[in-house]
Amino acid sequence: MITLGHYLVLSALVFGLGLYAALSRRNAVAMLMGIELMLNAANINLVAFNKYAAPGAMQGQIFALIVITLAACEAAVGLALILAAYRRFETTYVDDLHLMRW
Amino acid sequence: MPWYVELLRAVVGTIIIFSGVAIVAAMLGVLLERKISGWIQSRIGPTHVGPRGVLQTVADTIKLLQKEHIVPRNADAVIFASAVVLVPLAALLDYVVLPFGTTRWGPLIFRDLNIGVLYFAATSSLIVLGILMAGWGSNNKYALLGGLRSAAQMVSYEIPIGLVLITIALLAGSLSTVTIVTMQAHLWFIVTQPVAFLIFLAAATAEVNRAPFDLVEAESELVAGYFSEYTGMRFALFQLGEYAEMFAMAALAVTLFLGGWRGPVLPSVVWFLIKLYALVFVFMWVRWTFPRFRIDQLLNFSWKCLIPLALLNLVATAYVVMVVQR
Amino acid sequence: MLLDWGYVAIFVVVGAGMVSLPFAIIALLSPRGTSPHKRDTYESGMEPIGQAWSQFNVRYYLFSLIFVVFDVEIIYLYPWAVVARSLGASAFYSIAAFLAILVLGLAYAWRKGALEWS
Amino acid sequence: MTGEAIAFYVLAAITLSAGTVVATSPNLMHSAVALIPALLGITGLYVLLNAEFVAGIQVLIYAGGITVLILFVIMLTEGGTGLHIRQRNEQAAVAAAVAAATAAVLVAVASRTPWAHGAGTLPSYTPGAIGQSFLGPNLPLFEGTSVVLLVALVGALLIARKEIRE
Repeated sequence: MITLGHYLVLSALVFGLGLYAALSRRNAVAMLMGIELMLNAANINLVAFNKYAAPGAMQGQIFALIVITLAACEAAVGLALILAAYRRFETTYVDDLHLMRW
Repeated sequence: MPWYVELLRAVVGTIIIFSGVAIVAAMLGVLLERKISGWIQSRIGPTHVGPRGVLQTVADTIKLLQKEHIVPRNADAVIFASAVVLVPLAALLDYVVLPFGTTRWGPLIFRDLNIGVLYFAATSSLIVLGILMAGWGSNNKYALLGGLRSAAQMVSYEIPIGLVLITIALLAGSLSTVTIVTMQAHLWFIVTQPVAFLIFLAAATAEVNRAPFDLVEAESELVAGYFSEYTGMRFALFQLGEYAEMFAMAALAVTLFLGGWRGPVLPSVVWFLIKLYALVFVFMWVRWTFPRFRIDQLLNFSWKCLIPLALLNLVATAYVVMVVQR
Repeated sequence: MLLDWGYVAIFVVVGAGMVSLPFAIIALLSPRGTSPHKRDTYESGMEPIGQAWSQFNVRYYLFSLIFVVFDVEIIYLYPWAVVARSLGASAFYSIAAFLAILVLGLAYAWRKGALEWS
Repeated sequence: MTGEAIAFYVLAAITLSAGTVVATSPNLMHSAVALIPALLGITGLYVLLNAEFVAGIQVLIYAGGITVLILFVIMLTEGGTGLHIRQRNEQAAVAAAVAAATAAVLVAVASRTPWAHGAGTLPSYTPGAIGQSFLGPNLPLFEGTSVVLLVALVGALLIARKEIRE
């Protein structure tokens, strides 16, 4: 029998992977992928709570939709920033991008 | 039903759909393509294998099966190999929600999913990934450029297709393909939505990378586009993916606009196939009628023509459905 | 409902198997050439110069960026479309406002020339 | 084991193994490609949780949209040339510890808390229920997202375009 706990544990593991990627990667795009994994982990939680804790309401799924929307916005803007930084500094490695102004 | 009966049904259904698409769409499609091209250009087309050359694609497949398959030295082997599975699989996944006909026990469909047309849009968007992976994995300039062009083109034309799907869902009040066909019992949606039909046809032609939107595999510029480096059976699998996607798009157009399997006298499956092949013929006809677009014209056509038109059409439809008819 | 998706899962698994089936056949049938040039990258007979993995036009990114934003807008229309019939005029105006903002985005991109290729 | 349990464990295995590749692969392109099975595995989990609509959106937006963006940007920037560059920073060990600790705390909380089971049943047709909710009580949210998207589009275009013109 699969319970809410199973999903929460899985989501915690995915979150850990995402956190590791976001913290340990040097490449900005790879960090962004880590963040996407973390957002997905949160979404698993939202949808799982929707099914098990509040089946009558659709709030969990709706919130998951909003998170997906924001993830898309974040990816679009974040990647545009990465691209802009790359075109100026010729690198996407964040520890090379340590100057606030050029 | 016990679970093993369901499992057996699912497996048998899958095998039928896969071999059906491989034969009806890919093999027959290639043959038709060559015969119709020949006819339009006052040629004869293939004649040698079998009576009037009908076995030509069978022979071609057997030939391709015997070819060596080569992974270029510089290619990224993992991505190179996974792309070739992803593209045909994603194209064939579309067929889950396409109703082919109706029987006494209900519509002839692999599975009538609740989110029908959304499922179709989602699975066909996976093809873009396969194409990008193929283009990148080959590490070949032609392939990479072809893959990139293809991806930019396919994502641009996904938007008008999505808008058309929503317009139809609005009319039918459902995303399920079977319900959409049922709602056309009295009037095909092509009558009420001619603009949407034309937008869908144009966008579908572009989405499957066919002429006049075929600059992705413009032979004179890019060899075979993203699958230049693929040999033998892998090449055949990409072809299978392309033809499967083209037939899926045509079948979706039949389902959305031409009343699906509906028609008098003849059995429903026959009607479905007639409509399907009529649309496929249109695709092939268009190929030899219009010159190829340039990439800027191609993207402009989607963003500056099809999308505003589709939006306008959607708002007008919504106005009629939600304000006038109430 | 889960049964439907069970079918889809079987479709994916069996389908992946069927797509991979030709590979088993070619493993048995296909010839093995030994020419060293066999695995060269194809470039119409020329020796390839440099890697293909180099940079290309940023336009491709711009278009996919606009695509993602529009794609997200569109997903909100699916749930609206299935209930629209049961809702009245007020729902029409709220969706019209939603679409107007979408059009604003398109107009901005158009105006700023993000939809030009040159 | 029931079918649901089998499906859950298979999907969890796909998600976690692909996620591990995303987080650790030294080849950026492999990370990005591994994101696809990870996202599809999560899609399967949504289906198991009776959220078919969210599942469809997940494929359409994440797999078909965001991943394409990420692939484009990798190809536009380092691409294959990034293969021989060190991908982990000096804090990798600390990062691993932090991530492991966070995950451990979350797992402990998740498995020890006696979660309450809510009453009621899921609506059988989720797209309809979501639509009702978006045009009913959640209308501000619905209109708000379109504003957020507009802002994101304008911002992203400004950032990306500015560099081109120079």
